[in-house]
Amino acid sequence: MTALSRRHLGRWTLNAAAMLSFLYLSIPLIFVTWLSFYRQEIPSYPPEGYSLRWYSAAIANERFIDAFATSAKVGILATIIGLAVALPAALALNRYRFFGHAALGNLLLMPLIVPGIVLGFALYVFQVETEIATGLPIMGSFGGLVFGHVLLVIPWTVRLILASLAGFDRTLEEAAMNLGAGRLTTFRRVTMPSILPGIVAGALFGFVSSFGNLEMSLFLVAPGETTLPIAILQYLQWRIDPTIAAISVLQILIIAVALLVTDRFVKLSRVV
Amino acid sequence: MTALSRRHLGRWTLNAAAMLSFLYLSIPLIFVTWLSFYRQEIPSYPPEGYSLRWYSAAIANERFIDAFATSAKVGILATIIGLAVALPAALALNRYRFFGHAALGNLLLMPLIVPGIVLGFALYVFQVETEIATGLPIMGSFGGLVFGHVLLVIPWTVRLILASLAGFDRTLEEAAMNLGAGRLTTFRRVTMPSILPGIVAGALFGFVSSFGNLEMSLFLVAPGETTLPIAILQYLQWRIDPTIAAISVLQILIIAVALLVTDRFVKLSRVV
Amino acid sequence: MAGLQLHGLTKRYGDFHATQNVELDVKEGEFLVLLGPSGCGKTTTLRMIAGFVDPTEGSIRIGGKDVTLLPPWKRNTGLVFQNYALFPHMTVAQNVAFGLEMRGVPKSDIGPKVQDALDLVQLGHLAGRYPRQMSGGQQQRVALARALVFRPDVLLLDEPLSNLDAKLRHEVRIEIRALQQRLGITAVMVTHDQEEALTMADRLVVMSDGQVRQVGSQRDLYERPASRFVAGFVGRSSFLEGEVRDGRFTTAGGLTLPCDKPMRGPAVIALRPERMTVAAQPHPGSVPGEVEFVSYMGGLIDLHLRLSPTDLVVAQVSNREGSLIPELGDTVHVSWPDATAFPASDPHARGH
Amino acid sequence: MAGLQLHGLTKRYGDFHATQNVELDVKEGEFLVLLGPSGCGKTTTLRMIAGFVDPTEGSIRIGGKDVTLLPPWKRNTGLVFQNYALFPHMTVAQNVAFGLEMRGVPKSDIGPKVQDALDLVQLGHLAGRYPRQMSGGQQQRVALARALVFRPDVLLLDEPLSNLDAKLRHEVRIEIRALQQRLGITAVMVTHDQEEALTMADRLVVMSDGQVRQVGSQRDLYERPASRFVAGFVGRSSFLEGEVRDGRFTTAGGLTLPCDKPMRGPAVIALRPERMTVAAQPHPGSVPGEVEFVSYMGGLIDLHLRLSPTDLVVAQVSNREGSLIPELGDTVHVSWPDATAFPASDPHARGH
Repeated sequence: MTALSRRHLGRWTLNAAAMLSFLYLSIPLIFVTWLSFYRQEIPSYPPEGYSLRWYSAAIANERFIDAFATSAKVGILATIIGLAVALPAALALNRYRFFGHAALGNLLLMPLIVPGIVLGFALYVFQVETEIATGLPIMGSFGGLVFGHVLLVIPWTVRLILASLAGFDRTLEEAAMNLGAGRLTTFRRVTMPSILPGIVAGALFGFVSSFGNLEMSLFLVAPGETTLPIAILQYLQWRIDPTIAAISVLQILIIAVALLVTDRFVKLSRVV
Repeated sequence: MTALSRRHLGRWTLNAAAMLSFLYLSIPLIFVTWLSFYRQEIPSYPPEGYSLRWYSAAIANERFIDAFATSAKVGILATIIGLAVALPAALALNRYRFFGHAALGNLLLMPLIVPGIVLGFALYVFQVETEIATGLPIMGSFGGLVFGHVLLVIPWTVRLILASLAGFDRTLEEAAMNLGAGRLTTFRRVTMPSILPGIVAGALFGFVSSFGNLEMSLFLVAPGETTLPIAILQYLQWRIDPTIAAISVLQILIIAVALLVTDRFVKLSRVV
Repeated sequence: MAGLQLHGLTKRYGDFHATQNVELDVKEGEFLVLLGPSGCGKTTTLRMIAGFVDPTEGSIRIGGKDVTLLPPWKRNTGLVFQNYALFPHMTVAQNVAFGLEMRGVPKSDIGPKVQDALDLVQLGHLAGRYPRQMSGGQQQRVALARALVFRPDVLLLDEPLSNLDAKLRHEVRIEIRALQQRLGITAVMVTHDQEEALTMADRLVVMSDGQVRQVGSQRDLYERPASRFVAGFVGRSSFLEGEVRDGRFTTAGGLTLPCDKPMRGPAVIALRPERMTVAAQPHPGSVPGEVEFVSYMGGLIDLHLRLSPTDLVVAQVSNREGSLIPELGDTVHVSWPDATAFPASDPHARGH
Repeated sequence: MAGLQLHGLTKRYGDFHATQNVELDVKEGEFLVLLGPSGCGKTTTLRMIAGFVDPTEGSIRIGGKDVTLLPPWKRNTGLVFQNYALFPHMTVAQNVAFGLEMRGVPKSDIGPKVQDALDLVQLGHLAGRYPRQMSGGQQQRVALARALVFRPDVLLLDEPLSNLDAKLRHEVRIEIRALQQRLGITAVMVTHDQEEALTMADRLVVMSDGQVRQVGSQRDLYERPASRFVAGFVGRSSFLEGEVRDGRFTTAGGLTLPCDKPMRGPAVIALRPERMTVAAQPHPGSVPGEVEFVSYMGGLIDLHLRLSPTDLVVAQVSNREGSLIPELGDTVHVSWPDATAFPASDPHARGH
């Protein structure tokens, strides 16, 4: 075997592994998409034919529409509050060393690391105790739900803003000040445009992780009001038909479009 | 106001924001820990006294012990399989440009982006259809559960190995070859030690996200066998007492220790 | 355009003095260069002038006005950064316009002023480009245009050439110098590259350990270095170490030279390679030496000459037709005009 | 130790020739330097010798043995990388031992050999350090020790000094050269820095656009540049552009000089700044010029002289006592010895 063919062998082995993981990751998406176009109700093989009826069923289902609206509202509010906290926090973490600096850095990984059910239960306990202690109606309130979801948004936003701050050259701020810009103008005209990719990506990922969250919402929603993941779970307890597949495909599509649009303005691969 | 005091004002505002987000993130952890030491059964305020009884109850509960063992087994197996696929895939992604390169990059974000319930349902559909088509007993099998969890591990491992490969200077490989090392020796002696941080961090995060997963397991576990998150959910449907708080604290402690130990050898902040 | 005065400028970080009692008076239209090794305090001094570092003590006056307590954006200085620090999300024209916008110049005036500034650095045709689409040399010129467009009182240059390759560096330093002279602007440059400093400055300030060691023209520093440190840092020097006693200088290697300096005890003699005379035959005042290394540098040749087991000097000879080009191992005879002798104890002690 | 022969070495990437038909014969113990601007193919050539790039055509022989098809680890070359490429997770001693381990040297022999190699570069006392704990200059020496410890047939140096600061670069190049001469090892170095190349090489190879333009000693390249490109790239040159007709050279600016070269038509004359004679008074063959820029460089002064509206030359004069130091705006008279003239059409055309 020559040096050349040996080099090619290594290349093919590695590429095959990449393709395998590609397949692995896309298989569930392929199958759920396939099922959503089935004509029959029972997921059997081979399918009896194809139709769009489950998409109509999904869109016509008022419970799903309401749940979708609730999830979107919670996600947007949580993202806005999360950004308002995360932006100055990320700036502080990037610029100053203070007491608890390292602890905060580790805490940022917490919602990625602590099992969702533990996090949900912990938040539930906090809200119960606060309600008992203060007498305020927190449990099952919309505000309580949003408060919980902010917890999911903060780590994404802080981490992604931090990542773009790490690539930001602070002499640019000095240049702006030297040219006559005060602190706020400098932030608005120079710092902000440079870290916008991180802010956008953080908001996007924060929103998506709030939107898709099941475990925390399970503990915090009021009996009447449900988020989309809970609505899906409830539907599945009752019956399994391709409606859920159609709902899933729609969600994946919306998220994918959001990702692609964001990626046009902000190279996600640079910050995530 | 002088320039100096103005500078300090900005600094204090930012640090206060950082402290606020610190508090925000740690509040649930503080409350769940507090509850776990309550003497009484009902989470009321103020507590009647403190004891370790719920820790004894948690450790004595055989369902939790079994579920813990199942979660650990699934997590370890999924991590090993995930690493075996991810390492060559990451090398291929880092070194070669091929058809589908960008698609694979985006697909890696999928399990972070697609709501867990959608992912679980999609996997469920895949396994049902495969079982119908092949007649093999896949649904509810241990193998089927591990297969699903590998999906959670791959993105973490590939992404973190990719991150450490990005910081790896490939001229080091050329130096090794120039000094007489063949391809495999070069990988073992030079490449591997340099990307070990990414491998360890990827395995850790992959394992943890498998260990804490609820949504996917909900669809895939057999009726008799449960993972820890499912056991917790089932327990909570029956009664709410501080046992779950104790279980939660134990889990958080185990994960925190794993993080700190890993951090001693591998600076997580560099790769995550 | 204005003069610049630094008075007793000191910056302390805990026990560490970044600069210590720096006194400088830069005249209107003068090009002053701060020269020194890294960590000598030259950059801290520049950053205090720009307002990024608050002095612990002392004052800064620009055009007669005390600016010590003003924030950077209220001082009218134009700073060219080492890495250029161009705003990546703005075009070249927007970068240059930034300083004018901040000064509230009417929109209709900004366009022509930006164009003039870009024409000045010969980049008028690239106004619409983004910095990343330009070469290092072009970015450097944009940074210069951006710092000049609003007619700053003082132009500050922080190692402005260190990111350019050698060939370009030669060209750009001539361009910057010519531009500064044409505009008659007061300029302060920081550099660790003595060739750059010597080429560009009206007057040089040599610093080390936060202190000003010597201020003067190129000729002052080269002909009359104030201390052994300056002799070694500005221009090249070979040093012979030994002792002065009874009008003679004796090195550890046994070399004995006449020395009529008013000093005694351990001393160091500094020799300039370009001032050495090398000949094949002994001549008045010459010392024999063996050629240890020959380094051909275009029109000039460096000879490393071993005068005794411990005494090594470098002599530069020109490579013209007919000049002597010794080979490795040859013995040659070298002499030099009156050289400065410094006390050996302190690198900053005054020489004779 | 062994010689190295490159025969018709060509590397094509699609339509692009990274190197084209490179022929070189490096003698045993010779220090050969490949010099050229970036992208000229010098690094590709070095990487083909080391085995990291497969040549499209041609062959490489080391010590008489054809190694063209061998992978890098089966060629006995020692490569010093531009960024040093020290293994960060190994100590200095482990780094240096790596090449010996790979060659199956018994464990008991490795220790002493590593120590010898580190002593050679004066780092014997730092064997236990990690690369990140060392300065750039020290890392550079470790890289050298690592490449030399297993007695390679050829030492390859890829811009080994480009990450060091100017002062250190001067020292290290003398050290490397001395070490190479002491060990008598065959060496090939790549650089874009002509001063470095001129100081270190036994023989130089000037490349551009993947082709060898001239091979020769420092003196060959300086005195007899083969083309306008070489005259501009090796040493400094001022160029006068014009036309040769009837034994006269006339520039666009109206300057007329005698020219007895056997050529006609558009031509370029290359002048070395160090070969110019500058005087206050007219002298035989002299041309008047106005001093446009004076650049003081220690013992030497560069004068930019405007001979006509379009003709500018640089003359270097020495700054000794008694020499003429003109001021800006003075008119001086400059002459030069017989200069080489090149056809204007092609920068690689042979001159006369």
